[in-house]
Amino acid sequence: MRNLKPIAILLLAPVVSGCNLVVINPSGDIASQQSDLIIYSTILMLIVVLPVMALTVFFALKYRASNKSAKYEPDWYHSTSLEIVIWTVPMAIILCLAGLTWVATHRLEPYNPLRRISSEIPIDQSVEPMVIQAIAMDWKWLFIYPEQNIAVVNEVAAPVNRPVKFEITSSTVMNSLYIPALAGQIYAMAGMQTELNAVINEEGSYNGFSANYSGAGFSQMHFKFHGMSEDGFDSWVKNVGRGPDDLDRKAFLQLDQPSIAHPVTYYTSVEPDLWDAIINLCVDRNNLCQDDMMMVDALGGGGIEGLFLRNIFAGICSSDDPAGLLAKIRIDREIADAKNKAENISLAETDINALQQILALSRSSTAGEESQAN
Amino acid sequence: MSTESALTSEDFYVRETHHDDDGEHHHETGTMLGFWIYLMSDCLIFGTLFATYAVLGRNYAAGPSPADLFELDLILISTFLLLFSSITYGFSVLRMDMGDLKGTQIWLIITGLFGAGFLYMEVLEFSHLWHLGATPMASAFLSSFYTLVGTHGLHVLSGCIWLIVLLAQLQIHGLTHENKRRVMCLSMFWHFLDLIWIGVFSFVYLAGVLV
Amino acid sequence: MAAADYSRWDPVFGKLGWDIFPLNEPVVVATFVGVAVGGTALLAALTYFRLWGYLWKEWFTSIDHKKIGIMYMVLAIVMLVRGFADALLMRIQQAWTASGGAGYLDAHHYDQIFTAHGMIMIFFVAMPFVTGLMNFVMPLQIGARDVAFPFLNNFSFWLTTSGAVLVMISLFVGEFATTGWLAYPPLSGIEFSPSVGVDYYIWALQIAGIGTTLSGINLVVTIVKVRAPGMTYMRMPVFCWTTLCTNILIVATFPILTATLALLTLDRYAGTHFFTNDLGGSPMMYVNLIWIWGHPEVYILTLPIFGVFSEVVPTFTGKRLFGYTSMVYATAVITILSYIVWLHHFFTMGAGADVNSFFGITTMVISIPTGAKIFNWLFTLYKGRIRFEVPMMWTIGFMLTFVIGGMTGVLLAVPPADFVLHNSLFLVAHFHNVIIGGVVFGIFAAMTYWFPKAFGFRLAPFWGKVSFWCWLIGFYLAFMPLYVLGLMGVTRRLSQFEDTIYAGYFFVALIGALFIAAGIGAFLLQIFVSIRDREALKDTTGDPWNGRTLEWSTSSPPPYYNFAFTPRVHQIDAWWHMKAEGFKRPLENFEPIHMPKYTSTGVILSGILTVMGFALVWHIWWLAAVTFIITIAYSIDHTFNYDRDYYVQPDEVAEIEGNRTKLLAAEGAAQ
Amino acid sequence: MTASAHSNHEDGHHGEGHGSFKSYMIGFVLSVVLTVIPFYLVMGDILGNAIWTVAIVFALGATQMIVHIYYFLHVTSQAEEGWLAMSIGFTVLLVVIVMTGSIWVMFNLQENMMPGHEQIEQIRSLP
Repeated sequence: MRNLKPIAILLLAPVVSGCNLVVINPSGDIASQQSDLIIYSTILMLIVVLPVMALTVFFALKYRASNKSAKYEPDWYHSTSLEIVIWTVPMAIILCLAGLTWVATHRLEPYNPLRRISSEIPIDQSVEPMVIQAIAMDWKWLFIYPEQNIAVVNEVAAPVNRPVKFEITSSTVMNSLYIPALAGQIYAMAGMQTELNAVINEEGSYNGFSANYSGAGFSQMHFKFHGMSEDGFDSWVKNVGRGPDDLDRKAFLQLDQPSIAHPVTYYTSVEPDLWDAIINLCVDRNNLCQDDMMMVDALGGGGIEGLFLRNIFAGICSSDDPAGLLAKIRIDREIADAKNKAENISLAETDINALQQILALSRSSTAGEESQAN
Repeated sequence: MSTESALTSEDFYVRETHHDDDGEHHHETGTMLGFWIYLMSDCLIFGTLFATYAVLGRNYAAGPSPADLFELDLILISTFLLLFSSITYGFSVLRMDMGDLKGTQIWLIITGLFGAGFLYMEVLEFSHLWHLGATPMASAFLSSFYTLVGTHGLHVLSGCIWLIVLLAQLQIHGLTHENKRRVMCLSMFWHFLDLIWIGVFSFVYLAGVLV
Repeated sequence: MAAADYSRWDPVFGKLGWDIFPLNEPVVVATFVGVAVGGTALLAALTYFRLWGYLWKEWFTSIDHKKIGIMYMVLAIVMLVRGFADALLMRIQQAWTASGGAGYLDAHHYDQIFTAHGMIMIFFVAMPFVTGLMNFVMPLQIGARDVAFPFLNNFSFWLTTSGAVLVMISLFVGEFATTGWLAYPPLSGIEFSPSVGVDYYIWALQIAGIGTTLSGINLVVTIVKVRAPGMTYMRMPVFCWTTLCTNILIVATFPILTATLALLTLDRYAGTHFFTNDLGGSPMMYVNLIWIWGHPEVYILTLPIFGVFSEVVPTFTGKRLFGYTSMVYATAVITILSYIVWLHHFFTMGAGADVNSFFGITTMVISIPTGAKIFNWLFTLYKGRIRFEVPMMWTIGFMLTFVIGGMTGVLLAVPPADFVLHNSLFLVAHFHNVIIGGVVFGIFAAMTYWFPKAFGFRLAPFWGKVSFWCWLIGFYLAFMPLYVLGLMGVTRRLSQFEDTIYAGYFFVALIGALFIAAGIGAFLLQIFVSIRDREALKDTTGDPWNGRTLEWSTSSPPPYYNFAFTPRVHQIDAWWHMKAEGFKRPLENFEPIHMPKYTSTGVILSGILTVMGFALVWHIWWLAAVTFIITIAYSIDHTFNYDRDYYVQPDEVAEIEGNRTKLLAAEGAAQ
Repeated sequence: MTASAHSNHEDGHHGEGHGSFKSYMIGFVLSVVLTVIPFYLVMGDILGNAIWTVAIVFALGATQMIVHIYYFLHVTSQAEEGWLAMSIGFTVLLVVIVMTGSIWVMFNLQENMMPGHEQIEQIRSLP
């Protein structure tokens, strides 16, 4: 595979002399495999495309009206053998390509852990990939390093030949995290978490950006990705750690305000559950976290009262017995509801505090039962 | 091919020597097919709404689920109202085939009343839910529920309006060729709505309450 | 742009206010002045030459499929100029900023331009072009007097125009969407796009989309019901086959677009949660649904064009189409397959490998029937006698260009490759390669080919050739650099660049765009020159190219009833067969012809709907309600009109046909 | 298959295209039965097994749709040269593609990306 690359670059050279075709000649192993695939598929297709183009030109010239020596057969319009060739040759090529696609797609699935560091270096399966959490915001990228407990806006770095796992989300509209030298892109969406496993093989400073249009500041929504030596990375982390501010919920909400061409900003430390709050859209504590909401939904919904009192379900997803907890909350609320109906009071006016007390009680009792069971 | 080589110019065009209303006639069969194809396209609108409900219908946003909201006995009544309206429309068509204008109209009116009854039930259900606070704005499930069922309701409403217009046309012009065709078009529309409703009560109400 | 206040609302004027006019955008103001001056001049000229009555009586209210077809083409050409102006603005901006300049468009304006460019080019250029073409050609090819529902045809056209008018209004009143041409939520939701731009987008598409659906129903029924006797399905010209499949696709996909946009509308207007980030909504569902419509849409545009080439190639090679049957099957297979590939537009959204590779492979499978088509044209050339008239030049240009687009398309269908190419300029280059190299080239071939049939004189070939070469060179100059830029990792929809290494490529692309501008100019000049020299270019025979299908059997332009007698068909290439058998036109014993009457209902209804769309965009509820009620009432009123057709008397037919006989005789004497 | 204007004179004029009293009544009775059973199964919770009940409800619903198409809409393989049957077949195919495709795609996406997905799956897999 690798030896095809120079040929391809040579072929393209007249057109592209002097430019850096980062997609064809990247520095990360995943992107390299993807570019190999591009070259392979192109060659496969050229088997059909080149003859077709050549024949078009040849027939067009040969059978031009002014060339009286060429044969003219107005009634020749069918040939079974030719039809078979017409259908089977493309079919055969597409069959090969389909096989290639199936294998490559499964091999290069961005959620899967890496299979190798590069074509020369095998992977040490015991090494956990370094996690980088990427958040697309209006209009900048925030990167959180949970292991290092730092955060950076519009800059990101990773040590060379160390597997990296990006966890990607958005605090706003759809974006797409794309560092062409490293690996293909993947969408960033609010309330969702996509993943990208990749590795950078060469030191250097590479372009990264959002590839999916996201509004006014989209053109400036780019950053530098640094491939560094282990030492270089360590000192970079230290340097970031010297940044002036902590990234807590308040700082995040401030950062979340739309801004264009946001300068590179370092954060000394990160509030522990901030990432969870971000992907669950509950940095603002007034919102019920998505995972809690989905847990309630999976258990059959929160009932009509849930419309007004969503927040009583906070934390249900991480509790040990969500179903039991929900059942308790709902029974208690049914009692409250019956009372309400009797007193003809609308639910919206129910005393939230009272219900939250019930909730606190039932939580402590579940916890109590669990501890007894243990 | 050998027989065709003996063709004369006369064989290459048609002389329409027979009856007058020929063009009109073939126009008409086109109308039924055209209307049918329209119904098929409408079916895909519903298909999209069903798909949306299938995907988003369990996103209650920690709010109420179908089991909390739907009252199946009322839905059963609605279903029967629509089913009765289907058979009464059928009777109307049978009357029309006999050339009985009055009978056609009477059965059409009965059909319209059943349709109106169905609409009344739906309005009742929606306003009940709305007062509970289960509005379309409350969760994706409710958004897709109201939209799917409401779109069907809007179709029934337009069917009822069409029915009134058709009654007027029957009153003015009688059972003419064109009016018969219109009765048949509305018939297809009406039965089609009943067909969609089968999907709605199975997929939204019955399955919704269960899952 | 000084942001207008779109949160304001007034019961009478809705969101309208004095600050909505983009007076601080010099480009828009200059355009407005140009449009105002040009428009006033045009209106004055129409008034001066007393053309209003003529236009109204003979064109606007016409239910003649040929005139409606021509009006679609005119609409498409006008909108092509608008859409292309947008393209040129973008090319200038990118060439400028890529070379280190600041550019002349701010992000807000630039974002509107690319959104409008994409939306206009697809919905109001390519769609009217193919719809107009199908409208004009297909009934003639199947030997019909008109389409199945002539009034509906007129109404569909005006609905499409109504959508186009709304988009054009957005240029000067308020603003257009800044979301990209498919308006992905949540960006297009009310939270992130509170202005009226997306509302213009929605209502323009809804109104035009209903028109498209109706037109689709109409043309399907026409083919099924109104074919001439003897015209079995397997004797239909391939263009009719592709028209049939295209319209089946239209009928079966535009409802999905309508429903999806309706859900987006509800999100924006009623606060529902289909595609929002919170309360259970899923923006991904919008992306999923819009592409279930979007991919078949690609084939709605390209299938008729495949039909065009299947007509042009046999005519100019003087040879029956190679592999008619496999052409028909290929068309049918593409129709079905186009429904199971939609996910390839969002491989990068995070689906698993099974899903991605399934949709990748189905996508590749489509290239098999498409490839078969290319081979069929290729072997029609083989042992033919090729006349390089302008339509044939477009065809050869198409065959050479389209295969490149097809190849890059298959490349994008490989999910891991798509991960690095998606959303890049490579993708932009790919679909322009397919749309320009396929659809646009095909449209120009078709316009040159059928122009003499429509107007009775040919287009002057010289300017046609100039236009062809400008387009061809312009296309390669404009889009090959974009392929390279895509491989350099440049993403699309950027208005600013951080470094200048891309400058050269963007500059070449700009030169290419200027070439294309020259190509459009040459085309317009060609029309002008041809009208000037129409006497010299006159086609009296009705069959200027030695054609093979029925439309060439009648006069140019055809009489409004198309055929004095309905043709009877005995084999494929009916007209070729008639000529081979020494067919002579019947000259007497004409019969009454049953024809529909012209009606103004379509124009008026669409006008009211345009106002309704405008009212909905600006939240002027009372006006929306009033226009809605008027629409319903007027439609009901229309159903009470039973007097819709009449009979053309034999005397009139005899007179028209007699004139043609004289013309043909004079032509024969002159030779 | 010539769609000439001169064939099918009878189509759409006389009773046979519109069904008879008997056929309407058969359709009606079948519909009533096919409506009552699913409501009875669900409202009375007869089977006690949600999955089976849903399957039966859907099967009966589909059957009733076919009953309606045949007895009320009078779609047969001959009507309108088979175009009615063909178009409804095509539409059903597309609706199936849209629905199953959307469900497959969307649930695959959610499975990959939903926060808290693992916990929720655990809950779902409990008896």
